[in-house]
Amino acid sequence: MNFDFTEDQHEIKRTARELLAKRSGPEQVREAAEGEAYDMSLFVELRKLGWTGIAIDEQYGGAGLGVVELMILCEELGYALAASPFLANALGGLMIEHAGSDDQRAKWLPGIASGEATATVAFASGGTAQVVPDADGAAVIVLIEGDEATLIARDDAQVEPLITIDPTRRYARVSASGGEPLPGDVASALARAEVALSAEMVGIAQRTQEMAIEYAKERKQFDTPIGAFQAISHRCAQMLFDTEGARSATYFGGWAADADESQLAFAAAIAKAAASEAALSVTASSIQVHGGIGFTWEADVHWFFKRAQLDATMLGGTGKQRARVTQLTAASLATAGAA
Amino acid sequence: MNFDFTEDQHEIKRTARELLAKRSGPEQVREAAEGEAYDMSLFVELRKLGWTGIAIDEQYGGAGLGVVELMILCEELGYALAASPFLANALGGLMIEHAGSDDQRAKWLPGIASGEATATVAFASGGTAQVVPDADGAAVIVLIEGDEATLIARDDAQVEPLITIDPTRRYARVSASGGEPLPGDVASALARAEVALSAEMVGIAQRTQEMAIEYAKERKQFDTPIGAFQAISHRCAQMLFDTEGARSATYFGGWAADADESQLAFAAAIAKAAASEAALSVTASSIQVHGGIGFTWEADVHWFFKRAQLDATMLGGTGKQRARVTQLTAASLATAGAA
Amino acid sequence: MDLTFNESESAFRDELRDWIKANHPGEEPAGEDEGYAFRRDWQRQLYKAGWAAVHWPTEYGGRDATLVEAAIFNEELARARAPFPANVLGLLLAGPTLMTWGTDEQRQRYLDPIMSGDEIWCQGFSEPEAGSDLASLKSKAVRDGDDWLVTGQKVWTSGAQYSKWCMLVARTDFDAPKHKGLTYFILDMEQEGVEIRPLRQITGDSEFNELFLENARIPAENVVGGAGNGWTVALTTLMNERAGLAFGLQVGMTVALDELTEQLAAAGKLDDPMIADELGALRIKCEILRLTAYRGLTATMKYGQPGPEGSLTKWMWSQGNQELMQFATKALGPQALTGSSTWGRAMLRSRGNSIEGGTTEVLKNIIAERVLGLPRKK
Amino acid sequence: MDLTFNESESAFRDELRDWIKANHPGEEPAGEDEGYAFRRDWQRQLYKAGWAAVHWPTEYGGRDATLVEAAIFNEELARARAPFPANVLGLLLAGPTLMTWGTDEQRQRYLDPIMSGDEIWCQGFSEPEAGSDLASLKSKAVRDGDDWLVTGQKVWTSGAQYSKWCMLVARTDFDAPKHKGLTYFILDMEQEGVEIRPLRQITGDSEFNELFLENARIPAENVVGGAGNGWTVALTTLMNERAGLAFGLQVGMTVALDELTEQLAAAGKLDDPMIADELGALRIKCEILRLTAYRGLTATMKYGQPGPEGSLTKWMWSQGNQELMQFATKALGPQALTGSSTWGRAMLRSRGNSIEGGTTEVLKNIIAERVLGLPRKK
Repeated sequence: MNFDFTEDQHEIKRTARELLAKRSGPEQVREAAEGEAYDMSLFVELRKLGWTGIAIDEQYGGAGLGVVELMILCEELGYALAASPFLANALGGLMIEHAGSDDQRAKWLPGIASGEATATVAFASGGTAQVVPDADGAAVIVLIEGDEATLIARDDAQVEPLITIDPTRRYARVSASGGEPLPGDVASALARAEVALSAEMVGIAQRTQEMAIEYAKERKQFDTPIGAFQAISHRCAQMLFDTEGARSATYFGGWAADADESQLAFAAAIAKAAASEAALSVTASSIQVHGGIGFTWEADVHWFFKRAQLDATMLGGTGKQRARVTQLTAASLATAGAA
Repeated sequence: MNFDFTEDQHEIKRTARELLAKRSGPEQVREAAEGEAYDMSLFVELRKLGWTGIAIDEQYGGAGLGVVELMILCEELGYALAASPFLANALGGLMIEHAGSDDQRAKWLPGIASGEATATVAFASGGTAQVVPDADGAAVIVLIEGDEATLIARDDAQVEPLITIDPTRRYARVSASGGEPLPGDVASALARAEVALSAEMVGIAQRTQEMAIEYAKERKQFDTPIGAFQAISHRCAQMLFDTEGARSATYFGGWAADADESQLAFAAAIAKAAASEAALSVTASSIQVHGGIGFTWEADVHWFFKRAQLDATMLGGTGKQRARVTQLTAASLATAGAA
Repeated sequence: MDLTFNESESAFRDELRDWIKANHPGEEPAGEDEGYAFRRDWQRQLYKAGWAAVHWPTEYGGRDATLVEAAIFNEELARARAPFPANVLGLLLAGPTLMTWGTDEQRQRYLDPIMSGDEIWCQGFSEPEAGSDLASLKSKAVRDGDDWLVTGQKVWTSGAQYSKWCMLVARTDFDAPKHKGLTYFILDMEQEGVEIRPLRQITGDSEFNELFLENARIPAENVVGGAGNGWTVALTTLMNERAGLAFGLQVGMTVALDELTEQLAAAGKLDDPMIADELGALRIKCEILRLTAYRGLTATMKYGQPGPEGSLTKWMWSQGNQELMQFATKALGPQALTGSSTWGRAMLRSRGNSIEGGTTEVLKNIIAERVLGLPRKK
Repeated sequence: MDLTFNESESAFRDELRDWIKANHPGEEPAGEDEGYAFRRDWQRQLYKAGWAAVHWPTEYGGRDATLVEAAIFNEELARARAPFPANVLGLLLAGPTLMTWGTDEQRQRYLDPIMSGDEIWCQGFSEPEAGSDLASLKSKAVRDGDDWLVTGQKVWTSGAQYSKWCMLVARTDFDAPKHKGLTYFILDMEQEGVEIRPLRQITGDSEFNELFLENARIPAENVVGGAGNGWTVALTTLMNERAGLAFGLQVGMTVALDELTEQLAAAGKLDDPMIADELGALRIKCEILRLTAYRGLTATMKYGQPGPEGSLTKWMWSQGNQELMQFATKALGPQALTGSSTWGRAMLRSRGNSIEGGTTEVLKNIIAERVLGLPRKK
């Protein structure tokens, strides 16, 4: 039992934190958001560092590391609120690597690993996915409908760029008919994607928690730092509670993806539910701690709040995850009882 | 528009508060609870004062006042946590008066009004109601199953007294087959009963809120009255929020019962939902404010907490009420849209 | 207890309803300036028909409406989806404050243009360093002959760019304790010493502004309620803010919830028990807000002040409205967060509800100390 | 990262599991005294097989178990529904405190009887006036020749009626500041100056007692960690309380949640989407508690202390367990509140979770100040 990263994994985390502090600081995020366009040189840098292929098999040009390493990067990218198509590409890559055929892998994974021909994934209904991250710039789009997933080349899909409340990321509506089914285990590929997405939300929660605490130490009202008032300090403690809980669940998901497939469905469901709720509540709470300032465009906390809103809806909301958790535990208790 | 009691109604409230402070103080409640038996002299006194018949038509020996006056008494009885079969009798009386036939009314209401032959009511499933207040001492029991209500003479029912976590009231399991259907408008009679029950819970919330505030002013920790800490003072503010909200809804229900039947179903549903939630949360919160003391048998707050638990489940829980509120509003919006 | 409107209240409502029907200006045009001009025209129309300031005494051109009638006014406007008058701060705050504290000359001079919308008012209370702690404000006014010269910075000044006058509180005595030494002024916005910068919110809109004052000049006769009495006068304004605005906000929440219910019904989502449950919970909160607001009105009319429930409506509204908007964007699906929906922006806007007009934390302090009598924080 | 047990952990678990299977004492008898005697016998059985104090160093008769193995011990006991040993406070608190602060003579004298259950220990920290504010305790100890004489009152002393020894903190220096001037004693409970009165809880049970001390005599050699050092020594006990108990509690919550899920499944209620939803939410909280507890163990083993997550488990557990019990009584219907069900009583008991062992309010203060570095309340 060792619920901690390896030294190599810690090193990945440190490196990512340092790099992103320089390359995706508040000014850069703001510039991308206000310009409603990515700083593509950042993405190029991530590609060159091999981040885009971190969890992709070496035979396809990836680094061959696991979901845990990908999760570490996603958390740091969320912490930095990096404006890039990294996450969507990673999620699409997980779908194709873990549910695709050999041919599909061979065709698409090299581009995903290098970041030169990116992927994305979304839930669809009747062939249409309403809000898909980074679909317009993608080479390949995976649409999940019910238990099936379909792979669609960008050119075979209708992609209609959208304005959303989250200008730190590009979104589009995607419609397609046809496409190739992914023949493999869609559920387990999706679970990996949920874990990576959860990690981004853990990073978002962590960062906005830190912003709130920092502000609460500095801002004075009634001649006292507001962090000395329990209304504020207990709210900050609640942020820690939510963030750390989501982190525990997400890391469990990462581990299960790499080491114990039998627990993956359960772990991914609790990760997605906990991380969504944490990101939503911590970002909202952080705005409240910032008071009037937090409600202004000039403060940075709203970008995180907005990203959290979109992330939480991606790949199914909390309600779906809770129902799934109950199903899975009831089944496992019934099995244990029968044994 | 006048959202306040009449002078007569205020007078009923004042009288009830004063009388119950003397006749149902903390010691008397404790004695009844620990002895698991009512102080029947209290009930006799309430009967003599005509409280049992307050909302029953004069032709049956009642005072012929409305649900508002009954509600006022129920709130005060909840505030005092009076140990008596008053509430169950009143709820049963509302069912028979508003959904019974003339014969049923003539047969049962005089005994209910005088308190000499009391009634009760509960939800049943397959002819059995699991937890019925004051069934053992009742003369007549109304069982509601689906949209139907059946009237059963005590002697025709199997009544099995129960121990519950609330020793301030007597409960029993009731089974019966047959009985006479109540031919009238069961839903609107039930709505009146829900309002009266809600009023008891408003009284419970009010009293435990006051207990918490009083304790928070006196108890010192870290050389400061604990009520000066926001963790406590904001919790007390939340109690006011919950209690006053439940009161607004319950009074609306009382008014609708007496003056505007068209709003009664809606008003009763919000009253029951809000009063249940308020009673549950305020009593739990009051225990927390009292700290270790609040967890002891010697403090009085737990009697209220326990009563609230049983009250909240009576006549259907919050989930049912919320669903009903949505149904009713959707229907009324559809009608308004069509008009 | 009578939760229906009495005869005169009904008559008031019917007359108003008929008038709005006949005079409804249609939908507000896009664009901030266009919208403002539209609401200003609408106010002029209300003014001509005697509807602009129903809650004002007849001697000042109002209808001497009761609190209930004033509530009806807001309800009817909201239900008809008619705009609110442009000079809302003048009508609800500046006017009543001048009626209480102003000189005869001030009333004579300012009230009618407030009502007609000829002169718009804004409010200069908050400062960057004095948010919840209003009494610690730092803007200073010094005497210069018969005038005062004010220097400092204000924030959250809505409508400043359209305003002729500002209700300004500044420090005039630096030796007095915090709450003393403040003075309430009427500041002419049309002068060199006043600079207005729009303050962008997280929605991208700029409802508010920052105000930079540098030796802005105020003649001595523009002091309201006497020098050094600014804290007390400002409290009058704030009390009016809480009482007057709550009712309109409640109606706004009802209208939004009705709309959401209709949209979910149309999408066939009311059969989902989880959605029906959450929607029911929100409806209950919304009704409780409405009922509690009416209880507060009755108490104020009968006893001169609201009961404990009166302190709760702002909090009920801000919490309920935030939950409503968060639920709406969840229940309607991610499309609600796109530009083709108004819900996403409304949800963002709602984050300000628990901050603007007194943070929920400060409201709870006030309730704990003034309503519940708990000891003051040390 | 490896969330499975490694080879030696697995071996530990398998050996323990086999042993419990072979030696399970069956169901605990009704009646408080009977139950206690039963758990004391069970402890003797564990002791003889070397399982009583797995987390103690081998030199004191333990197995030098790692934190993970100690967690496994609690998990396996709970999963097998075997009782916990009677002398839990001796094993988890008194023993480790003596190992850190005790003299060689004290360790020699006290540790083995703690492990065997021959001598039961209780804890005398809390006082009626000093609940969350432990440092303000008023019990006083004065010198009387070579002895100390203690007078005062303690509360929340569980197991006092069965105890030979009490970990007692009393004030020995009245001129020193609040946190100084306390001394940690080993008090012999079998003497005239000690009176025990059962303290009844809202469940009707008496898990706890009040302790009335009047010139209770303590020989000087029974001071632990030196006179005036009581606050520091007591913190060791409290740290052990938080770390040691959290794991057992987490397992208890899982067991209860499994039971509830099975009962609801048997009643066909899992098809109700509302119930499935709330049950899922509770399971998520329960799993997060388990995972966070393990994260804390790993951090403690690797870095000597838990990370920020280590401060959260008591809070997570108390909140989760209260929600679980409230939900259980709601979902199972009113029968769950009757004497024929154990859920009603468990729900009542759970109200104490957010108070015992540090109120949630105090925990949040500690987190805010020590973990987040926020300024201390004034």
